[in-house]
Amino acid sequence: MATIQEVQEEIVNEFIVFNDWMDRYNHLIEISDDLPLIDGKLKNNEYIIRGCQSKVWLNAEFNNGKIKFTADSDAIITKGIIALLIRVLSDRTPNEIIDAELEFIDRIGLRQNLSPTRANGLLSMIKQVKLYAIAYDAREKKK
Amino acid sequence: MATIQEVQEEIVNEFIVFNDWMDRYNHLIEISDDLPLIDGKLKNNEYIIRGCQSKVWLNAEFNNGKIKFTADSDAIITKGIIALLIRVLSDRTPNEIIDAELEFIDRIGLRQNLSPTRANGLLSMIKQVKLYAIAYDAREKKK
Amino acid sequence: MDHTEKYDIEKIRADFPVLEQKVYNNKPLIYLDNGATTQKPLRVIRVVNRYHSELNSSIHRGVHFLSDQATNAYEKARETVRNFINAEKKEEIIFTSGTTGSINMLAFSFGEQFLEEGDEIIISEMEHHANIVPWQMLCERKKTKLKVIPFDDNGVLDLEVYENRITDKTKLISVTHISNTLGTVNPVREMIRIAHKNGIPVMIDAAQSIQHTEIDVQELDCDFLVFSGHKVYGPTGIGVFYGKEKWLELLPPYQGGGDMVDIVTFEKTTYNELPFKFEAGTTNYIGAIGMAAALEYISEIGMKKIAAYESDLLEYALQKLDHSGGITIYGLAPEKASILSFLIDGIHMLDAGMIFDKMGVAVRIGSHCAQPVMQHFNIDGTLRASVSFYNTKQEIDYLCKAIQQVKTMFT
Amino acid sequence: MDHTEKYDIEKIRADFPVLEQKVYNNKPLIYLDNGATTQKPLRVIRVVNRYHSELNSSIHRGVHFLSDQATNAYEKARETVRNFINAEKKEEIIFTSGTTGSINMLAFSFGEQFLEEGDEIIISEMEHHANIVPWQMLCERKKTKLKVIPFDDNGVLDLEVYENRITDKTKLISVTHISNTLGTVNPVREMIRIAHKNGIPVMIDAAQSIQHTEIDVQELDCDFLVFSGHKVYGPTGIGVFYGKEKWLELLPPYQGGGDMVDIVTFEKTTYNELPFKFEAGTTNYIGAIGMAAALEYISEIGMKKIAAYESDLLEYALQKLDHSGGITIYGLAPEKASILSFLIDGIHMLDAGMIFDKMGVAVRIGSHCAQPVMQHFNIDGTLRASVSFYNTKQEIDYLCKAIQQVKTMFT
Ligand SMILES: Cc1ncc(COP(=O)(O)O)c(C=O)c1O
Ligand SMILES: Cc1ncc(COP(=O)(O)O)c(C=O)c1O
Repeated sequence: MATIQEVQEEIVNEFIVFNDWMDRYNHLIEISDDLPLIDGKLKNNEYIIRGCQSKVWLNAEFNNGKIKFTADSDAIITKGIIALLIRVLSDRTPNEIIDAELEFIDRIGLRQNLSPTRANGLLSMIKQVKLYAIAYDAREKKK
Repeated sequence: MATIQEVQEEIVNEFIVFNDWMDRYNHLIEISDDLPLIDGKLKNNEYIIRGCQSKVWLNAEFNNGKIKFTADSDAIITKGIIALLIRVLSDRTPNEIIDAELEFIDRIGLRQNLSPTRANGLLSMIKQVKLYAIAYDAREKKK
Repeated sequence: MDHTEKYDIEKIRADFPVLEQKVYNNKPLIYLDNGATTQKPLRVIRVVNRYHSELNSSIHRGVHFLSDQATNAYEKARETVRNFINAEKKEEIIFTSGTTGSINMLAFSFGEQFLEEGDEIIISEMEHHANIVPWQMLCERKKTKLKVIPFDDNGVLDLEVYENRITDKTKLISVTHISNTLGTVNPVREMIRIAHKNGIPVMIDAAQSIQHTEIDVQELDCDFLVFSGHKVYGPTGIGVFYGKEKWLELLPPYQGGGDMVDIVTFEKTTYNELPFKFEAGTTNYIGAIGMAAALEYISEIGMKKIAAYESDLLEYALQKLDHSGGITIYGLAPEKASILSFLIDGIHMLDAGMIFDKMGVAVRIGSHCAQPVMQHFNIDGTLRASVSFYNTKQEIDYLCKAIQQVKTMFT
Repeated sequence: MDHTEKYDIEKIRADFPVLEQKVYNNKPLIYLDNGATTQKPLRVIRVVNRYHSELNSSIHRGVHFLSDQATNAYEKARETVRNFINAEKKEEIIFTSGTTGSINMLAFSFGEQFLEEGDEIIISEMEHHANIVPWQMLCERKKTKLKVIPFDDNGVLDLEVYENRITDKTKLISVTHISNTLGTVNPVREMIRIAHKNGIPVMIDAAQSIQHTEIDVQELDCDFLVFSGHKVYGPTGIGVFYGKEKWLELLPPYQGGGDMVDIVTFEKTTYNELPFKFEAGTTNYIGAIGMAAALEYISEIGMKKIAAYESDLLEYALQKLDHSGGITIYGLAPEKASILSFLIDGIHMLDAGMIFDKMGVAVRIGSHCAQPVMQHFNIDGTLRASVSFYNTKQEIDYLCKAIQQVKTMFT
C-alpha cells in the first residue's frame, strides 16, 4: 500500500494538470463520489462536525491496528475534499495519522478551505481525525 | 458713547499692528489690568463659570436700563479677553447685548479661544452674558 | 430607466479603487457583498490618510494647534451626521464603535433606568443578531421578556400581531428599518406611530437603510436610531447612536472613563453634558471624520438618486433571477431594497458560493447573523447578493452567468 | 549615553510625517503630547490605506477572496499582539475599541459573574478616570466598595497600605502600570504577587506602558491587561483586552451581536468560543491590522532600545527643568517613564499653555483625566510634557526656551 506521502503526491499530480479553477472543482465533484459514506444511521449530532456553512459527519473504526474513516457532507465540494483526505489517511495506523503533514491541500490550491473564514468544517474535521488517532493510540498503549 | 460696532473696530485696530503672537498676548496681558473686577466676596460658586482649565467669575448689575458687568479669572490671558468683552458689552441695554455679533474675537485671531477645545470658559461666558441680557430684558417687559 | 439618467456610473466607480481589483486568475472583482460592508471612496481614504499624516491629535482635551484642528473636525463630523439624518440637535448624535455598540449601549442604559421584572421589549422575527442578543442578555439580567413580531413568507411583518403584542408592560420597541437578509423595508413610520399611541419609545436599526434611503429622524419621529460607519462607505470601528435629547437626558451613561465625566472624586463623580456623557474615553475621532467624509460624498451624489438607481438594479436582478429558473428567492416584500437572498434549487449554498468566488463574484453565504429568519424558512442559510450604487447591470448579468455555471457543474 | 548609540533618530523621525508639520507662523511642531495620543508611522498609514483601497471586506463571515484576505490579516494581527505581550494563546487576545472599552468590559463581565453586595475592588489614587469611573458605576450597581491605594508626594504607591487594604472581601485589583500624570512606574509584578498570595486577580492598565516598556504578561503573571492602539502608534478606535484563558472562559460576554454567538433562537442563545465570545459585531479590523503594523514597527526598532532612549530623554528633561528654577515637578518617583508634569511657579497653566502653543510646543494642560491626583496636590492641573522615542533633546531645549518666554511675559 502506498504511503501517506505517496498518496499525497498522487493527488497533487492528478490536480496539477488543471490550470482552470473550474476544472479543479469539477474533479472534486467527481471525486466526491469516491467518499466511503458513513452509515446513514450515524448522521446525527453525535457524529457531526459543524462548520457555519456546511455539515460534515465523520466516523472512525479501529481494526487490526488501523483506522478506517467513513464520512459525508451536505456540500459536494466539501465531500470531494473529504474524499481526498480519507484517501490519504484511511487505513493507517494511529501513529501514521498523528504524524501526517497534510500538505497536499495547500499544494493543490485549496488552502483557503483551511482558513478560519472557510467555515466548511474542514479544519475541525482534520482536528477530529487526529483526535481519533490519538485516542486509539492511547487505548492501545493502555492495553 | 461709542457703539458696540465702533468699540469692536477700535479693538481690531489696536491689535492689527501686532504681527507676532507674543506681542498680541503681551497686549492682552496689559489689557487684563483694565478688567472691572468683580467684588471679591462674589468669587464663589454662584458666580463662577467653569471651563476645564481656568475659572471665570462674572457678575451683572442692572441700572437705568443698562447692564454693567464685572468679572475676574485666574488665568491672565483669559482675563485679558474678558476685559475686551466687557469693554464691548458693558454699559449697554439688554437688547444691544442680545443683538451683538462679537466678531472682533475672530478678527484679532482669538477664534481658537471660542472653540470647544479651548476650555477656558470664554464660550460659556459669552452665553452667560447673553443670558443675563435676556433675563433683564424679560424682567423689564413684565413690568 | 429615466431616473438613472445623468447617473455617471463610470465616474462613481472610479471613486472606489477596490472595484478595480482583480482576483484569482485576473478575474475582475464583482463585489456584491455590500450588506456586510461597503467599499470606501477616495475621499474617505484620503481624509483618513491626511489625519494620520498631518493632523492626528487627541481631541477635546488639548490646548494646542493639532488638538484644535482634530477637535473641530470631529465636532464638524457630528454636525455632518446631524444634518444627514436631520436630527434636531448636534447633542443628539453620539459616536460609538458601530451598530452593535450602539444597541448594546441602549440595552444597558435603558434597562438600568426603565426596566423592571416582568416588563416587555418587542423586536421582530427578522432582526440581525445585534438586535436580538443584547435584549436577550438584558432580559436575563433584568428578568424582562422579549416578544417577537412575526413575518409572513414574503418577509412582511404582521402589523396586526404587532399591535396585539403591545401591552402596558411594553417598555421599548426595537426594529430594523431594512432587513439584512430579506431586504424588506419595514413600515417603521407607521410602527412608530402605533408605539407612540401607546406611549412607547422606538429604536430603529438603520444599519441596512442609512446607505440606501433618505432618513429623516424628525419625520420618522423615532426615539433612537443606530447605524455603522463601515456600512455607509466609511471606516470600520465607528458608528452612530442617535437619541432624542429628552431620552438622552434621562438615560444613565453606559461606559465610564475620560471625557464623559465632569468632576471625579472617589466619593462622588458627576457626568458631563450631552453628547459627551455617552462618549467615554478617546473616541475613534479619525473614524468619525472619515465617516463624515463618506456621508458628504453620498449626499453630493444624492440619496434620492442613489435609491432610485439601486431600486432599478434590484428590480433588474430579481427579474433576471426569476427568468433563470430553478431559483428560490427569500424575501419578496413589495417594499424591498438592495438585498437579494436566494438558493439554487438542489445545490448547497457553499458549493455555489465557492464557484462564485473563483469567478470573482463576492456574495455572502450563510445565515447572515439572522438565524431566526433561517429557522422561519427551515433552511441553513442563503446566498446573499447585496447591491450598492456602484454596482452595474453587467455585474448582475455576470452573477447570472455564475449561477448558470453552478447549475451546469452540480446537476 | 552609550545605550543610545546607533539610534538613528533622523531615520525614525522621517517615518512620522506629522513631525514635519509647521504650525502658526511656520513654527516647527514640537509634539510633546504623546501621553494623550501618539503619532503614526508611515507603515501604519500605508497599511490602513492599502486595506481601504484594495482589501476591505467584512471578516469571518465571507467565503470570498477579499473576506479571506481581511480575515487572515485580522487573525495575523491577533497573533502579532499575542507575540508582542507574550501571551500564551492567541485566544487570550480580544480586540476592543480601546483601553476604556476594555476596562468597562471587565467591570461589567467580572461584576456580573463574581461580585456580590459588600465585595471590594482595589484601585490606586493615581488612576486615570478610565480605571476609576467604570468601577464606581459598577459599585453603585452591585453595592460593592471601591478601596484606594494612596501615593506619597513623590508619586510612589504605599505598598504597605496596599497589603492592608486587602481583605477576604477583595475580589479584584486594578492598577495602572505607569501613571499618565506622574509617570510613576508601579511595581506591578510585586503587587500581583501580593494579590495572588491572597487569591485575587489583577488587571493592569497598560495604556501608558505598552509604548514605553517591554511587557511580558506571562512573566508579570497579570490576569488581565488592557491598552489602546492609538497610544502605541496605531489607529484610533482599537484596543486590546488580554485575559488569561481560565478567566475568559468563566466571564460572561459583555456585548451581544454578530460573531459572538453560536446558535441564536428566541428561546435560547449559545455563545461562540474564545476569543469571539467577546468580539460582538463587526470589529474594527482595519484598526487591528493597523495596530499590528505599529507593534511590528516598534518591535523592529526594539522596545529595550526605545525604553533606554526615552529614559535618557526624560532624565535630560528633568535636569533641564530643575536648572531652570521656579518650576514645581509633580511626580518624582525613582521609577519613572515618559511623563513630565509640572507648573511654573505663580503662573496659571492655561497662560503657559497658550504661549507654548503659539511657539509650536504641544503639551497637555489640565487634570489629564486624573482629578484625584490633582486633589492630592490640591491643584487644578498641570502642564504635561510626555516624550516618545521620536522626540529629541533639541525639542526639550526648545520647551525650556518656551518656559523662559512664559516667565518673561507673566512676571
Ligand atoms: C493610564 C491610562 N488609562 C486609560 C486611558 C484611557 O485610554 P483611552 O482614552 O484610549 O480609552 C489613558 C489615556 O487616556 C491612560 O493614560
Ligand atoms: C440590520 C443590521 N443590524 C446590525 C448590524 C450589525 O452591524 P455592525 O456589525 O456594524 O455592528 C448589521 C450588520 O452586520 C445589520 O445588517
